[in-house]
Amino acid sequence: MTSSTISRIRQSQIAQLITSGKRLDGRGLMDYRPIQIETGIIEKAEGSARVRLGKTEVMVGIKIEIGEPFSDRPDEGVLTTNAEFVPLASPEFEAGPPGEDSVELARVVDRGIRESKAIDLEKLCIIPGKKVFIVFIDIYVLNHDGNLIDASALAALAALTNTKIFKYEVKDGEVEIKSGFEKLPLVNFPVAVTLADIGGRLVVDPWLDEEEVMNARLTISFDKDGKICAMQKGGSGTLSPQQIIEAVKIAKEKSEELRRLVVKEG
Amino acid sequence: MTSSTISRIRQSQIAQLITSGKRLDGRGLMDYRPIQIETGIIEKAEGSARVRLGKTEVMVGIKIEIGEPFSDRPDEGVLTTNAEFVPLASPEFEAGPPGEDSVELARVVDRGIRESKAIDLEKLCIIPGKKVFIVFIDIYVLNHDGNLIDASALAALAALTNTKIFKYEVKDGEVEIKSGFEKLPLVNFPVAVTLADIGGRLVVDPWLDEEEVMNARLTISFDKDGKICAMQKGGSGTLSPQQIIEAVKIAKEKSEELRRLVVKEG
Amino acid sequence: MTSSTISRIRQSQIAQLITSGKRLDGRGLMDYRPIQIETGIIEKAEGSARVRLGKTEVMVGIKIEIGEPFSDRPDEGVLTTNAEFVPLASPEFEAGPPGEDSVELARVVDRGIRESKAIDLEKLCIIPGKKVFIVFIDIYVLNHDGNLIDASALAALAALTNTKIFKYEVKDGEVEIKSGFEKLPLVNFPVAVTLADIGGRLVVDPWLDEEEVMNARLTISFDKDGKICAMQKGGSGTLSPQQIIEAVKIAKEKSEELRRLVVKEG
Amino acid sequence: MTKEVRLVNKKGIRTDGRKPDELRPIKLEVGILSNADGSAYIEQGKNKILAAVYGPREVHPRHLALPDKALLRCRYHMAPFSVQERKSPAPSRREVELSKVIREALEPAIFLERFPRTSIDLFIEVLQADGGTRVAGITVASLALADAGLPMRDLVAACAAGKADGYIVLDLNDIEDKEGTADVPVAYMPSLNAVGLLQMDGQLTPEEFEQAFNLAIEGCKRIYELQKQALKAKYLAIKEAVEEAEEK
Amino acid sequence: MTKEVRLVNKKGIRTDGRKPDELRPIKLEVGILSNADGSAYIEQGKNKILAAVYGPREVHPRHLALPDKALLRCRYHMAPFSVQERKSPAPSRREVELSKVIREALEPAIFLERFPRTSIDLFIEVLQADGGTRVAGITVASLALADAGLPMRDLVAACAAGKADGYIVLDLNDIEDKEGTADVPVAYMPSLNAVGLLQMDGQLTPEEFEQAFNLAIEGCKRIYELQKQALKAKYLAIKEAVEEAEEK
Amino acid sequence: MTKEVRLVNKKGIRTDGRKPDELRPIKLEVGILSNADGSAYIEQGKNKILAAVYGPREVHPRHLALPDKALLRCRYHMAPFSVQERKSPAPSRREVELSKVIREALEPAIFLERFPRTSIDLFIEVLQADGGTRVAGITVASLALADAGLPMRDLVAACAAGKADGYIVLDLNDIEDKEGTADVPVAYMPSLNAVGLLQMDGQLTPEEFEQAFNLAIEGCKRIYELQKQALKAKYLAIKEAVEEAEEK
Repeated sequence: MTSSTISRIRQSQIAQLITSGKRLDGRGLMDYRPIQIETGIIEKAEGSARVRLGKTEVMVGIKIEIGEPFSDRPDEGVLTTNAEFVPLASPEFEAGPPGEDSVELARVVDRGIRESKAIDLEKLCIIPGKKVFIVFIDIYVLNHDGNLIDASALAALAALTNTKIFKYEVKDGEVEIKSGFEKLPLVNFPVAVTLADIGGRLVVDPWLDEEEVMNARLTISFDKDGKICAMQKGGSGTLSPQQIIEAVKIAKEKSEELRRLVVKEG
Repeated sequence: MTSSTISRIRQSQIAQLITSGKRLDGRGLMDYRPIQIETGIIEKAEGSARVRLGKTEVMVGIKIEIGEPFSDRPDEGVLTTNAEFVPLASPEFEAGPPGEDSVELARVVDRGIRESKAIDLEKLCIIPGKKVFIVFIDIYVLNHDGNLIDASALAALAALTNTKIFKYEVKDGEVEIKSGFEKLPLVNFPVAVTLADIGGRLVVDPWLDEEEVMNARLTISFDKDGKICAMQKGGSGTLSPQQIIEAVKIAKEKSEELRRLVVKEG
Repeated sequence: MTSSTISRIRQSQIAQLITSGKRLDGRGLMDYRPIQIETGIIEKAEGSARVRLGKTEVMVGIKIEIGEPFSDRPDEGVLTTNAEFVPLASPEFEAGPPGEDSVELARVVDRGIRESKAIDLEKLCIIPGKKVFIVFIDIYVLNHDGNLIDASALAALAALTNTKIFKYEVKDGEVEIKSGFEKLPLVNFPVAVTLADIGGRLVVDPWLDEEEVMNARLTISFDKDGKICAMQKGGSGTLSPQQIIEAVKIAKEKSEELRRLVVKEG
Repeated sequence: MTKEVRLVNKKGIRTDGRKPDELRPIKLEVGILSNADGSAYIEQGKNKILAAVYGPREVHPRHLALPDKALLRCRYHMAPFSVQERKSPAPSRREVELSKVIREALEPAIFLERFPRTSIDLFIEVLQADGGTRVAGITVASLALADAGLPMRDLVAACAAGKADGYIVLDLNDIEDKEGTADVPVAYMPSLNAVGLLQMDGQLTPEEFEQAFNLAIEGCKRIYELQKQALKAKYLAIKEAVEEAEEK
Repeated sequence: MTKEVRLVNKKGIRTDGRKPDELRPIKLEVGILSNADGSAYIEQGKNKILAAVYGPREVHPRHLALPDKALLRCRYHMAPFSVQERKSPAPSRREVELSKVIREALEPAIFLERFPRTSIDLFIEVLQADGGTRVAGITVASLALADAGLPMRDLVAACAAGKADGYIVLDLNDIEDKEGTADVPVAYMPSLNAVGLLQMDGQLTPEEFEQAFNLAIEGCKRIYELQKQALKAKYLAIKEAVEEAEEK
Repeated sequence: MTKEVRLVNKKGIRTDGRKPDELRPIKLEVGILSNADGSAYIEQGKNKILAAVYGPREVHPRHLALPDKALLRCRYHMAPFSVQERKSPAPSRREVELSKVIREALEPAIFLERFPRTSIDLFIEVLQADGGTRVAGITVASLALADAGLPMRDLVAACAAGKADGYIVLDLNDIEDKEGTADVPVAYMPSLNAVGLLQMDGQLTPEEFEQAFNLAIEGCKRIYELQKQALKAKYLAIKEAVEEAEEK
């Protein structure tokens, strides 16, 4: 992602337009690209969703398994988030163990879900200290055209709203799977909003070419009550304190728009 | 193996000879190289064999350990096959984790044994769902001069015929090893036969120089009852449907010859 | 470490001086560099020490955890020694899994402790066959200026003298941690002494520039009773039998000096 | 094979309602990812598989480049959520083997010699697995290669046949694959009459094998027609888009 | 957060005796490792962290070299004995992420364009962790970069603020980090008024965030003064040593 | 050492019938693998070990090449089936260490400076382990190097001595290695009077060490004679084969 795959001319064009309040793809500075959300597309997964954000395309699958709790949280289920930059998504992606960009993506999405307490993990305890549900959130990037964080956070939330857990009974310390499903106890709805500083101005939802030009980005996740639950500055540049305060205000508003796309009573 | 270590001249020589029904090393198209089989050479292994197929040399060691069954097969032992291309066997082999060629070799040999149900895995169950015997088949290539699959399958079969399992008793859910051994419950005798298409003609048992010239290869494993239990086409060329049907006929006959080298009442 | 980071001229200067009984840094052939030992510097570790040997600086941290014993030693605690050549210690060190030099370092230090039976491992058994204490000795090289083995062995010994284990009770097969600590049962005090052959003469405690010039090195570990408990020849040259016998005599004497720095009643 | 599962009923009908020689419903789409040089998507039964091609492009690392032809690389990979029990994202031995045999099935279809010193990188991602992913993967990969504009000797169509409950059946689904008697995946180039992939596991007499093999070839031919339709549909769509643009 | 832990008492005093807006005791040392081109050491509360810089030097492997500036690489790493439960020496996902955000916080401070085709390698080793290691790591790394003689736009000072028991508090310690409501680590270059690192986890209203963020900036400014003192002390020591040497 | 095991009986006879200063039966074969440039095989007690040499050849990766001499690389490796409990094929830390000390024992024997910019790759495969594999590995590797036609200063003979049940014993077998008091493996070049490998573990007084060390050197000298015989046998065989060929 460090290599400049777009020309210098195009770069300065993008930056210049933005200083005059316009974007190369015609959007306003505060506009997201068109968003399409589909859920339940992978029948074998306990939950799934695909989000298209412009040409960026991300799939999230949720798998639920029975495993052991962490020793310091014996009566809580376990949440684990993983992101794969599969090489079909971009000429820049390579097969192999996750690099720093996919680790960061997974951890930022995870943080939004975890810190907003979106999943009631105590309800995922089966036998305290022994057996709990493990929720695997697998983020699968299918086409990378910028702003993977917002697309992935949205896909993760959509997939979680759509997740079912098999019913079970505990008999003599053994777990028996029963037929039928229950909904995942999802109690909060975190949404991530990313802004980029390009030439000193903030824009939301940077696409790939803008990411190559941007100075820095800031992701802010809001929960359903309008509280911030995660933030992440990225990129090799800096932001001013004033920009950060402004970004919080913009992101709060945008997060509500995004949440309404997934949750009816946002 | 993709690098041409033999000259173009030699390559065309090999191919031309074959079209006239001859081979550079004097064999007929349907002749195997001389085969030597020794068993029981590694006293510390539960079973072992060394096969020399011309200059190709393969050793197989069998280790038996107690472990857990797969959750979907609680009352069966576990079979696991691994192949090491140790770097002393060829200038082309490198130390490190198994590459695609050794993974393919292990899996093709494994498939022949598994699909012919050669080992009665149910007899390897000790305590259902808890403890079973794990059979490790380790293929160790010592000198690579072509047709590793047939040599390895033969060495694996010879080593299995020679494998003993320690006696045991179950007391209060614990396994106690007793003195003495029993034979591994081996109930079928799969044998692999590999043919190569060189210049449109089929030959059996290609040696290394022929493998570099060949268009494609086809391995067919037969069990003791004359049933096919595994097939694998290899190489970057193609075969015609007619060649495939012909290959099956040849391989059936050859498999019986090979089996007689290992099993008396083949 | 194979690359010559010092000039040929300096190399021959070092070697020539030594043949005339002198060293470039002013030391006598049988002198160690100044040694500084601090213990208990990492409060979160069960034991810790930092050793400065001239400009060489090594830290050792001891962590104690509860785990399973080895199946062939069901009533003994487990000792495990690891060495990290963290890249801040030398321009030659690289991040990544341990290379052969750090594996050798860890194993030589480990051998001295293990073979002298320094830790009474039987006292670290909690429930035979089920639960024992695992002692992790982590060697952390902070600045590499030669003779890492002696510095690390000394730091490990100092850290072990300083190690405490939490008290516990076994109730119904479960281990309960109680407040308070006991001393690690340390019953021997092994010390390593390394000599280098430079130009046919033996010197103790080679620094980095001498290590680049040396023919070979020999490390000899002595326990508190004057018995040898580990030896390791290193380097791509050879030693004569006479040198080896001489080295043992020198090392015995030096080991007593070193031990007195750590243990009062050495 | 521990439990008795009935795969074909007395009327010769399979668990999903098909006759023995019937393919599952197949949906093919070409050119669906914007970054890849070529891409395609297949649904075959509940299989959902994406393929993408990058190249011909510079080879990394460079010493792998071949002087006389393009280097074809292939990665067959399953998403963690594509199967019942979550799959670790690290490549399994099965994925390593399938990547190899798929590459060997497709290599003879491409004029690699026209692009020396380059690489053609093919990625197959199984989003949902339902039996027969390797053959569906070849079918869709072949379309992605064509979509990338690579000159090809023929399209590669792939299909499995096998044996279940005594019947020779076409295009095995997940349960037939796991509980059936044998599985014979085949990749075939109809206009060249050439087989690029052939594997088998299970137990078949030589006669049964011949039957199953011929049925698989027949399946390949039917899939080949679907592949050609999908490519035509794509290029018709492009043509229309271009013409519309010109009219404006 | 399963147990109720009291982090700030009725008098507004924290578990370690500090007031809400008070920093922990900080000790800084510059130039303490002989092999590195630059190095520094920090103690902040019970945090004990070393940083070392090698470079500008030749890049390995060479193809990573950048034509127009130095390549800054950063490794944040925790010693196995630095935390309560032994940490495996292999880098965790947390360490991978922190290495990235720390690099991105320091990169804008260095005139990298003056050293094209070289690498500057920064290593941060946490010897003991006590909450806030990433910000303490940036503070000490910034000194190591300066000690290496690299031309810098400004020193980078870093500090966290957060919320615990309803209070907005500065410089969270280990228990406040784990049991508190929110944590906002910030890296800041005072003379440029520029924020290079900003993260947050927990729950804060926008108003609370603004308070915490401003407090963190205030903390950075105080730490900045300590950084400058530490550098001065180092250079005074050198000056004295040189003068002494000259007198002899 | 938890159980009492009697290693030397009252008559001074060891568990395998040997006297304290007696070697195990040794069988050596030279030139037994067709692909390697040099190869050899040893049986010593129940040890069964193969060694093969490739080179001097081009170094991969190239940046490892040395300007003034050949790069000697050595891999000591145990087959999974060579020991009682199956060994994972991935190299253990023990194997990493032994590969290093074996290389350092053999390096001084070869005129590496005659082959600058090349590599000499030595592979030792333990097919069955029975105590003393590192020394038997050096003995057989030395023959493989000679078989590869590499110019050598001397053959390297290797042997261990140690202490068991109060006796200083030569050439420890598996049980003596595990249950004995001490083990001293030595590699020695007799005509140069030079020790290339020396390790020790266990407990020995300096006097006992000297005894054991001298006994090991004595063992090396006897093995050296066997090595020379094996090489002669090989070259006699070749000579005969050549002469026979000429007669025809």
